[in-house]
Amino acid sequence: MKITQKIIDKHGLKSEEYTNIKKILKREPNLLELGIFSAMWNEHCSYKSSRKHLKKLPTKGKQVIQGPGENAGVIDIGDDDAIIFKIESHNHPSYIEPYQGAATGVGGILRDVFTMGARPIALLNSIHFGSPNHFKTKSLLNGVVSGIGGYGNCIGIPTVAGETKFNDTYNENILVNAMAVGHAKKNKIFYSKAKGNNKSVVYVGSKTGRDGIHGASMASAEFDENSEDKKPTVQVGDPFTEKLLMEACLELMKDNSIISIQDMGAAGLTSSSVEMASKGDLGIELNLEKVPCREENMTPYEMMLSESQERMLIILEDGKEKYAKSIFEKWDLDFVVIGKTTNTNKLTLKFNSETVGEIPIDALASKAPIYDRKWNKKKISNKRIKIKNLKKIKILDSLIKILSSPNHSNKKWITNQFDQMVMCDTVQKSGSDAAIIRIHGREKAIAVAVDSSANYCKSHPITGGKQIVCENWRNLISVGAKPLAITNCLNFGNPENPEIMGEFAECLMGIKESCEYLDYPVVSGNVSFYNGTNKKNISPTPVIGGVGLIRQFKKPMNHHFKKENSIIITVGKTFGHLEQSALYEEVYSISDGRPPEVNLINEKNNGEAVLNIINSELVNSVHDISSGGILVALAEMSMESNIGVLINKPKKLTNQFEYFFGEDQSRYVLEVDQNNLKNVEKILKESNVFYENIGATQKTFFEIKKEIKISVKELYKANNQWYTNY
Amino acid sequence: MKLISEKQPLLILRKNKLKFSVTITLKKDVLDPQGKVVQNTLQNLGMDNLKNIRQGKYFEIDLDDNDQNEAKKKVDDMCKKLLANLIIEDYKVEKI
Amino acid sequence: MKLISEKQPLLILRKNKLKFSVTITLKKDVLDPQGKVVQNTLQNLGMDNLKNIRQGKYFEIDLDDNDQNEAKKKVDDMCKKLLANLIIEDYKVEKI
Amino acid sequence: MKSSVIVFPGSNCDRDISVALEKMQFKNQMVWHKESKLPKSDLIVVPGGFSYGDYLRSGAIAGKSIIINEVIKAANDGCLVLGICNGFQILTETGLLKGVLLRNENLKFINKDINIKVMNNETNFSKKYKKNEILKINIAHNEGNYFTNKEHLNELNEKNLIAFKYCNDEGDVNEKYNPNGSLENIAGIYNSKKNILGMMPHPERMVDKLISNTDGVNLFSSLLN
Ligand SMILES: Nc1ncnc2c1ncn2[C@@H]1O[C@H](COP(=O)(O)OP(=O)(O)O)[C@@H](O)[C@H]1O
Ligand SMILES: [Mg+2]
Repeated sequence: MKITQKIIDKHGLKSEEYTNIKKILKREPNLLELGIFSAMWNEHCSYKSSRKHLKKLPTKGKQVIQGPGENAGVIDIGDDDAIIFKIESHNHPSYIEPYQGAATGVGGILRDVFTMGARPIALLNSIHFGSPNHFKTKSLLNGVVSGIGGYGNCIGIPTVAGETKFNDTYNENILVNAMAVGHAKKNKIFYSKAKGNNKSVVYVGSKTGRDGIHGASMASAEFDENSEDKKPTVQVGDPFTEKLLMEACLELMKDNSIISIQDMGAAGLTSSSVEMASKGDLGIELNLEKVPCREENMTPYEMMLSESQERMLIILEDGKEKYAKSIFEKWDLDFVVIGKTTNTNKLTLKFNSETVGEIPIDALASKAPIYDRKWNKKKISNKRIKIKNLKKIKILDSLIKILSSPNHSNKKWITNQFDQMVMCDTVQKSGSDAAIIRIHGREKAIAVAVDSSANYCKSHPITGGKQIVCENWRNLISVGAKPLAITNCLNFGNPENPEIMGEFAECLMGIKESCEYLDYPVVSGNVSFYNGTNKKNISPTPVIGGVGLIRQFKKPMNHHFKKENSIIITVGKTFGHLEQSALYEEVYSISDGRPPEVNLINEKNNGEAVLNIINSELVNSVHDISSGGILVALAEMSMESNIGVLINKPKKLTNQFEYFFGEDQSRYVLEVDQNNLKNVEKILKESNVFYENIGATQKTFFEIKKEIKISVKELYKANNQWYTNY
Repeated sequence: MKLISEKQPLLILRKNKLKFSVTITLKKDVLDPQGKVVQNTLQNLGMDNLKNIRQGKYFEIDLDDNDQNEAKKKVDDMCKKLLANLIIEDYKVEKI
Repeated sequence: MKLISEKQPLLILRKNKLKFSVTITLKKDVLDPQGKVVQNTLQNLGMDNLKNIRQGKYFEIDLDDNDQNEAKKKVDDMCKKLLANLIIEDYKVEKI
Repeated sequence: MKSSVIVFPGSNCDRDISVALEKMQFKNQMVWHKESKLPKSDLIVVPGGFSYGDYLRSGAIAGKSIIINEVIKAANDGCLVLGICNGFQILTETGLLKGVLLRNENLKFINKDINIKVMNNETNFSKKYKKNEILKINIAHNEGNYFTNKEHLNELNEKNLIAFKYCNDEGDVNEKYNPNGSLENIAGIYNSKKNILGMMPHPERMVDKLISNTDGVNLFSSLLN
């Protein structure tokens, strides 16, 4: 087949890129080769727009065993235990087919984690939908939630935390990010780097079908009116087969048979084989007629680009084929030697002994294009919105309005659809600042949380980037964990647009600054560009997934008030920043103000002091203060336990709204027993931390002296009805 | 009921329950994990001649309507709006 | 292929793929929560004439067999052995 | 006390139940579904999970496995058999327990802690509980909506074969506290000889204070003697 301009366009390759391909090959590619280039040079695989900026992120630290570049990041949690984790997007497929898109998103990220030798122990997700009034939102929400649950529940890994947000910026492009966390032995970690010439390359797992051919290109193409035509690229997930694949791989990994292993994710067989060869500085030869196929008459092109799920590629030590095969057969999975490593540094594709394609490996990997895309600094508006100029409202009405909004409503409707307890190590389920998972059979545990803040990032990308890392850090601190490292999923619009590229570059600057200061390195991640439709891009939405360690696990720390008559302390200074806040957004529909400043010195100092207090067992409950300010934080603590509060009116600040709803950073609420108060204050003073004693817990009523009084039950009602009524 | 005309009393008076069946099947190249497992199980149970099974959905729908064509259109609409996911499924409506 | 007899070459030479459909429906007195929810959803979408929906399963089964009656019996057997739960479900086999 | 846990492809509470059994001092063995012999055991557990993906109908395909014939034989010989969640579904598919588990009424997977009431505390599975004791136990299922015919329902009631019913904190059994639409709030049943118990809630998730409570402990300790 002659390669025409139309074919090139269809493959999403720019004409410079095509010229470059011809130069590398010193000839015209055939269709198969063109397809392979298009998959590998695609944004999704090559990170061509983002790589330059990603390189600046801090990725090292004492706790890091493996940073970005492998299937997932690996950190050290002491003894001989390692935690392996990563987050990934599945935005575009989920918009087209929410159930299967979300399900296969979970399946994909799980493979990234168990490929490295980890048994997955927790799943998280970050899901963003358009306005609840948009006609598609309800079915997308339903489909995505049941898809995430459908996969995780079936495979038997608890889904323990996440975030769910609504904003009309996602009307035409929802976000579905899934994160998986696994546990492995430090000396039993598996990598994708091939080693040795003439080793068997083995295909295991499901058969190859015509699923998602060009899915990777789809994930990097903007939606337009014709996106409905891209339908057939959506894959159907098979969690049952994945469970078998996972058990089979983990069983084989007990032995020393595997040289390297790689899941077939985006761009399937192509990217997995190229990556293994590239990392090992080798070539690879595949006999495509041996690939197990689901459909008749599949072509080499289809086999190489299929994105059928639940498949892996393994390079085996000599003589291990029989043993390995017996394991996969036990689990009723395909196991076929489809090729071998070579020292030609080429990807050689044969079909019935005829060579049907040959491409130098480095052309697909290290020589893939990298762009230094133009980017513009964000113009920050100086507009100040003062509460004085706004129409009069009441504190209680505002609180109720926030608590009953979709973004702040209780998420039980969602989390009850996820099995959170399977594996019996979930010490703390969804609903708190972070979930806690015990390491099986040990006394230690990890804490996990995901966070994002598109509004903050939109109005001030650097501060927004800084803030989400800090918020995530704070959420882990709040449950008594020492934050160790993060993974990040960067959801942005079209990188060819300098404004969008600017948002990307600046958000990363912010992320970098926080990560460096907090010694909270990035060990894995994923970039999703081209989120948006018809030139309307989504707000920048980097999502941070963090993992922390609880070394000596005694009892879970959370934000549920435990007792009446304990003292309530806020840690960190309240200035009353409202310009970008839940109050403004939910009550006044203003969402373009500047986000609160992030002071990293205070962040670290306050956090470490709180962690110290938790570790000293001086506190009953802890909650970070985030969206909605002090009042929403207190309400959340009350609603979990039906214990009320009696709060004193602030003295110095004139404006109560600023005090109670302000979103200044680095703050926490602590519930402290009377008799621990002295010791807590001592730690706070010694650490130079600003704190205020603002009141006490009491029976059943949520009260600010001489200002509001309402029963906690009523707050609970307001907070728990949106989803069921939607 | 006020609109009954002399000419077609029967058509309207008869409580007009129309019944349709809808079968929904996965598109050809779409993976059918359920069908696959069912097929393996039956083969393991000794059903050798079995070549292929695909699983789908089935609905029986009762409508109160006078006009069969109209009604069929409505069922068609239901399929498009809710019952079938046209991205991965095909559907067929039949009067029963 | 050695066994082709003069009398019935066609029958054997023709690759004899027989195709059946199986529809499985819930018995009348069994609650159908899926159908009910689908029905409510459709009614909320404004489909007023809709009176009732029952959801079931559908299979398309390919057999390699020469004898259609024989084959149908086999499909029947599959239904009894696995596909349908006769406590709550009825099934129907058809040649397609 | 010797126990065997049957492992099907797709079982995923097999480890959880074996941890619980061992914690309670059972001598436990895992039995792979392709095996044709059961080790000698006093208790057979069919665990929760998604055997064969729950494709077709939950429990249907596991009900046709090789090992299940051995389970049926042992059960008929009076061996104690406990089916939890997917295990309950499998036992109904094999006919060891009557009735079926339909899709939850709200068509959603449900995971939460619910209250159940001990309806009969005179069996090998429940003698350590008090009559009408209220337990808080985790449920996690798509198909827990128990259904059976009238005659069988009468039998269940007359012969005291209902093991547990969903209720509220105070023990009220009421449609309002029925999480999945199950007939008469039934959460678990016995066969007529009371040597087989099928239940939707997960007692193995309730033996460790650190992650939940210990309301499941007495089920295992009842079995021990
Ligand atoms: N899609 C989801 N999946 C799992 N858990 C969720 C999901 N959405 C929200 N949650 C949980 O609900 C709780 C509240 O979420 P959020 O308000 O985002 O917490 P925070 O402000 O502490 O980050 C958290 O425990 C979170 O894990
Ligand atoms: Mg928080």
